Amino acid sequence: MSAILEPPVRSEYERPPEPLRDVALERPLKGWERVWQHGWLRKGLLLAALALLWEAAARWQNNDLLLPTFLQTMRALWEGVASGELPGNVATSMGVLLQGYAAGVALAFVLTSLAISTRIGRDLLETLTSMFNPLPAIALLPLALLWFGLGRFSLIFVIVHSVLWPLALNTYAGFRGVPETLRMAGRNYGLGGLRLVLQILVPAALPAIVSGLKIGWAFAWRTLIAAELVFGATSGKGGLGWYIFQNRNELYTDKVFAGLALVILIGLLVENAVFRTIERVTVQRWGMQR
Amino acid sequence: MSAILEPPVRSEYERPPEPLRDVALERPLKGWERVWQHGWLRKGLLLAALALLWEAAARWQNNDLLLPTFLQTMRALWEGVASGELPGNVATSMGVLLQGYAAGVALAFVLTSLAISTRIGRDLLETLTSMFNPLPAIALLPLALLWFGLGRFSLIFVIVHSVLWPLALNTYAGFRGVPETLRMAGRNYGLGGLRLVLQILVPAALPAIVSGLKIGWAFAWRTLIAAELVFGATSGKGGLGWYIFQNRNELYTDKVFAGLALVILIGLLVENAVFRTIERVTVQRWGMQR
Amino acid sequence: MNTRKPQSLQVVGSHAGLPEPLLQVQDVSLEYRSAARTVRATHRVSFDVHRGDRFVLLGPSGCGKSSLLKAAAGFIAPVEGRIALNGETVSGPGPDRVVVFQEFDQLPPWKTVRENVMFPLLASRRLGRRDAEARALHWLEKVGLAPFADAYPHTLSGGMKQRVAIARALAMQPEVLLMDEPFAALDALTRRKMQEELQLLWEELRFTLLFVTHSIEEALVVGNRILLLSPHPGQVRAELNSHQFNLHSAGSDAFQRATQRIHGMLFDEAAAAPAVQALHRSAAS
Amino acid sequence: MNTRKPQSLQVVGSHAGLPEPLLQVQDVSLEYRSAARTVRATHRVSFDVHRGDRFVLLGPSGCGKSSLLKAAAGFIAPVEGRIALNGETVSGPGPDRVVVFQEFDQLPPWKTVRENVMFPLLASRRLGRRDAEARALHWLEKVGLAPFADAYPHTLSGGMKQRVAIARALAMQPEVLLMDEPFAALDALTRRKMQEELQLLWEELRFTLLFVTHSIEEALVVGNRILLLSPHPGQVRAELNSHQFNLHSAGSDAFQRATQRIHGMLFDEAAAAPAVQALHRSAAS
Amino acid sequence: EGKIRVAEQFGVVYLLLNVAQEQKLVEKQGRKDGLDIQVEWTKLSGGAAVNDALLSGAIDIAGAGVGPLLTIWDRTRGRQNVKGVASLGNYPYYLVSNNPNVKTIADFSEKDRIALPAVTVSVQARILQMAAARQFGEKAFNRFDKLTQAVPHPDAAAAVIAGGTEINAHFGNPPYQDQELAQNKQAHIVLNSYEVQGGPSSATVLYATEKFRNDNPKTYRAFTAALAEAAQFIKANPEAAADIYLKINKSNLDRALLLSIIKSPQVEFKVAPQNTLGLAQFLHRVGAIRNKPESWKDYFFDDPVTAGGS
Ligand SMILES: Nc1ncnc2c1ncn2[C@@H]1O[C@H](COP(=O)(O)OP(=O)(O)OP(=O)(O)O)[C@@H](O)[C@H]1O
Ligand SMILES: Nc1ncnc2c1ncn2[C@@H]1O[C@H](COP(=O)(O)OP(=O)(O)OP(=O)(O)O)[C@@H](O)[C@H]1O
Ligand SMILES: [Mg+2]
Ligand SMILES: [Mg+2]
Repeated sequence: MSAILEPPVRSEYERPPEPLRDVALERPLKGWERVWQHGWLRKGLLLAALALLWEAAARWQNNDLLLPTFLQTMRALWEGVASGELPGNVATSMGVLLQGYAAGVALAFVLTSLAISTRIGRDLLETLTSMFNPLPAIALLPLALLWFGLGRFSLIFVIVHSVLWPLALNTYAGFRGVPETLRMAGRNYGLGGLRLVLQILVPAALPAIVSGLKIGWAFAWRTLIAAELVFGATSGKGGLGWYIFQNRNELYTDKVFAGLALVILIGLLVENAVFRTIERVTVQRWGMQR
Repeated sequence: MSAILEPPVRSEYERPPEPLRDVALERPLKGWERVWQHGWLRKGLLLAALALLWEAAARWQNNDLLLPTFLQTMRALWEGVASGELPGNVATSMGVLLQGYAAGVALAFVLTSLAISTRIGRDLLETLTSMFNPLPAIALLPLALLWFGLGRFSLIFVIVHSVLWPLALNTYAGFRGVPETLRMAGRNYGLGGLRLVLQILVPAALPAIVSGLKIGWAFAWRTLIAAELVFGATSGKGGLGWYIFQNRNELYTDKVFAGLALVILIGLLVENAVFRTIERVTVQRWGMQR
Repeated sequence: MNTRKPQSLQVVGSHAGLPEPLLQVQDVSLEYRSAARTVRATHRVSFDVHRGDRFVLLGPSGCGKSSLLKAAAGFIAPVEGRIALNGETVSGPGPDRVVVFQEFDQLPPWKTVRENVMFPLLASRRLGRRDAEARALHWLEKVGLAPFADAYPHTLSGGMKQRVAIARALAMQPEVLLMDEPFAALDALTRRKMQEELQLLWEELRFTLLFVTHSIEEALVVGNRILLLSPHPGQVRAELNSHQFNLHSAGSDAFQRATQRIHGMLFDEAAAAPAVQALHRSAAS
Repeated sequence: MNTRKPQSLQVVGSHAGLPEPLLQVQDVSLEYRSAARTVRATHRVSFDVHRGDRFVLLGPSGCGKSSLLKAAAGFIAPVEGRIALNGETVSGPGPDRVVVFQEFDQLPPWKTVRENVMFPLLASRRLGRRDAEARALHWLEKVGLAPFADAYPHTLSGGMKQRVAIARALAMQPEVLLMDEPFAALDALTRRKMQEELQLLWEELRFTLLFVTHSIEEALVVGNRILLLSPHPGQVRAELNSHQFNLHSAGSDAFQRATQRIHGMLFDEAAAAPAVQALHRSAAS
Repeated sequence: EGKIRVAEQFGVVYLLLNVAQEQKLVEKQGRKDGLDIQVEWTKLSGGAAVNDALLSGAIDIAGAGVGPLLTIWDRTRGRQNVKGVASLGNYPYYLVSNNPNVKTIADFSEKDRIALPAVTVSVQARILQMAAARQFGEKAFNRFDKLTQAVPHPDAAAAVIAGGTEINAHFGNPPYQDQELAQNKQAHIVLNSYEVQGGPSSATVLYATEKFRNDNPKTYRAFTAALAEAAQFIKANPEAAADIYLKINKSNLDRALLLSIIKSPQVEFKVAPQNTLGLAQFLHRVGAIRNKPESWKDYFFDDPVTAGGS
């Protein structure tokens, strides 16, 4: 063996164990690190950039009946909010939306729980989802009319339709991806049926469920706005969708965009206040998602 | 120590190792086990039950302008297919749909790849998704018209809108949930950037991506049908959405349902022929999903 | 210290005069099925575990130890043969047989270390929240993780995760405890401490232990009876006594001889020659 | 057989006359940050790994061995101090330092066993597909998994998974090999066989090995130099030579003495007394 | 010059355009002027989509109700200056109910629901408001608004024909109103738009931007001439017109019903707008449009073919 390839023999040494003095083993993060981590600043800058882009594009197009500028939209938004018209509409829409969303989430939970525990439930979920998920809400309108009549129940029906399937799909995929060992650990402690679902499957599949909830939320809005405009409004007592539709018909495009901007704002608010918080205190804290 | 609590001392024994003769260590599953596993039978029965339910409900309602029976619908479907009218419409829709879907998938891929590799990309994805995802397609119509004019590009634009966000959301959540060890293994072999995404993140996040693809597919259909109905037909060349709309206008409810049934059938076909197959040869085979 | 010589070998164990065993495994074959093929993990394995036994499954990697343990826990149904607990066929898992799995991901990541240890106590409705918490802290202390009671599993090292799983199982004080290589990820001292704790708990509660290990020494030290399995697919190679050894016998001649003998039985003598020689030498030195 | 006595201890190692080390770890502190708090894993650890070293990190569970290995691999950046490879600060991972992780989930589940072993060879563009396949089969043979070449990882036992990871790393024939308790899940014979294969490969290629273990015996057998770490947060306790021991020294007196000495240094003498006594006894028997 | 893109919506009220398309009348009129005109016909649904298309320059001529024309005229005044090109004829709108207790609008009660294409803003809703204003005083113009409900025509028609839903009245347009009357014996007319507007009046109109008209005078002229010719053709050959409708729209509509609509004495095919100022001024009074129209010529281009409008 050549000398070069043989690692050198060094002398041994020993260090007496000594207590740590000069560092805290655990120290809280500094203030600004926290702020930067939350990223309000970064997202705020991004939003400002997008607003600028919008303003520029709209000025360049110079066709404010089709694309009003950011500032015009904000003015219309401000007037709408100040006059109390928009808040009223938002409240109406929100009420229906939350009911539909809650019902959709509950139904998705029932369906996926069935699917995870029985074979026929699984077939049912897979079949129903692939059948009904591609159906547009307008297709359900006659049925809704027939079964629920006019008004909020029909709206809730179509919202459930748009929340249920994507959420069920995602939740079910999440359930199926739960590591076998975790599932076994739960069953080992005597958990089964609903308790297994609630105490093991749901938390373990939470990343998938949360993105299902986000998608469901977004599609509930989309559907609500489209549906309110088709048959949601009785005598002007409509929600945000109705507000948008009416102003669009009357070519008050700035108000249309104000309505849409409100949808965007609510979307941002819910994303950051609700979903981000859920993620932060759950999956991120648990190390299940970066 | 009491005698009862002490386990008995038994005699030792030894068995000479002997070769296995009477069993094959690995044997293929029996034919019927395979068939039952595929579950065509079970799903077929389920579909038959649903059809029966429909027929019964429709007969009981006895209001075929709002809800035709299953048999009436099948007759209309058969006539539509035989006359070549439906296949033509489906072909038109499918062309646009596939283009929009492909574009949406590609864009989602780009966005999430950016998001996973840079902090600003991540902020961008989160912000854009929570802003645009809740916007209904009609909100984009004026912009689509302004930028793309009438015709297929505007349709593709709104389809992209409905595929991109949910798919990006799911893919991104999937990427973030990839186990740290796997990610480190990939980086250890010199993978980075796009290669890391393609060779580690995409396969590891495949369950989430596939359910994103399913949701995207379904919402592409929903949007296409709703949008075709607004965009109608140029020079008489409409798609399935237009077919449904026109027959609805003429109160041929059985044809409307025939069109919808076709959407359902295509949904079932794609689910079982495409998505199930993808799942079977990937995530299920790899033991990532039950 | 107990160092009497192993009894002479018999070809088949006799049941004459023995009490009814707690866990009976009779001619059990286990198989894994996938869409395309079936893999046999163990082939016609039989053994009896009596009340109070510290029964060890020992065999080379991939011989089906974990599979047997999972079958006894009720997670895998045998394709052949029968597993009975207290005379009744095992039909599913339950909190009467607490399992420590081999995998590191057996801790729900959404529960802190403390909550993880409390979890089975609460889930099986064995204790109230306060008592469960006290019991959890007691056992976390024993495995040296009290300072990490509020940490989440993903912030622990491999060995720490495994210690949480051990604490969780011991806290349950089950009648039957099934452990799958629980100490594999632990350093010598921690491992020894764990073995001692297990021993102490057994002396106090006299539960029945089914213990999987790949270490001959650990098998001899922990168990009172050892089932040797042949390589894949696992078949019974021998069943031996080891009640004569305990935590302090590690260096004794009898211990060394037993080690060699098991080594010879487990691994084909010819192939294993150098390793066995090395052991011979170390025993003789 | 090499059984010369360990050299007398010095309090601090001297660098005089030594060649430039391959891997330099200087006053490295490692920390894990979460949203709310920061945990220090190691505190001002320094050591030098020379070309051709089989350098062992030894310490109790949770002392930061894995963290140090990951830092050397470039996955964790030190908050204090510097890690240099060939004189250049380590800034990220790369295929020049192949890692075997401690976790079982390091195998991409979507690749068969064979593809898993081929993966880094192809990913790092080191070999073509045909050569990679041949090399993979060669190493799968060595770890005894040739019959499972086409199986997917989820159908393997814990020890088998770990062997795939070992085969994958060895097939890379890297200049620097980083292994984190690679043999913990293996039975005695398989473990020994793996140690032998590692030894043979080292003799052939003279790569540099950084090896984490919790077993004192394994440290002495595998390594030529051992870094002892104190419990959490890891600090350097001592650095010792072990080039005098090899796979066949297991039973020798010098080996037993070295074992005891390390044991004493690692664990507070008083607390560890019974264990050490047991070892004394076994060594004396 | 030489290219024109026309957008229509669904329904019998666009028959004039269908005839012009089928008979290639625009091309024919263009050739008279020595111009080869390329015509592109597009179907859109909904006044909003039509307006968007027009304003974005995706189409040149838009077809919609009188209401949307007045709105877009009001909003684009001083900018794009959208104005009416021609009328597509006079059609009556019926408010049909299948509730035997409702004979006149005064009989509507809390339990009744009137379906409209869009609450408060559609032409039907405006006419209902005009009727209410006339019967119960200007201040009570929105008296029935709370009974109205936005439902697309076909669904509303299906509901009125089949019964069994809350919707028991529909202020629709042809052919739905005629189908309702034909297929449900209970269905009867409660209100006729002609009564409210004081005689036959234009229902559907075409409009364009000033820029298009100025840039393409010849094409524009050819188009309006073609419309006039189409009106003549329908008056002369109602049967042929019905067949053209069925063919162009690939429609399955009952031919006899269609023919009865075309031949109905209430329906008149003419290009000059008729009786639109009343509605326009009402819209101004209730604040729907800001500019007060003094004459129909404010919101129609002044062309020979539309001369004599009102
Ligand atoms: N989920 C599975 N699907 C298919 N085959 C499996 C599965 N788990 C284990 N096997 C096969 O069963 C055999 C026994 O596996 P088992 O996990 O019981 O081994 P083991 O004795 O615990 O090994 P180790 O000591 O390495 O953990 C192995 O050959 C393995 O290939
Ligand atoms: N991802 C992490 N986040 C936060 N803390 C961590 C993380 N990983 C490890 N730690 C902490 O760092 C310390 C050292 O962990 P490390 O995994 O390096 O230990 P180890 O020496 O490899 O132990 P073992 O032998 O048990 O594997 C532990 O106290 C642990 O709590
Ligand atoms: Mg195992
Ligand atoms: Mg470690």
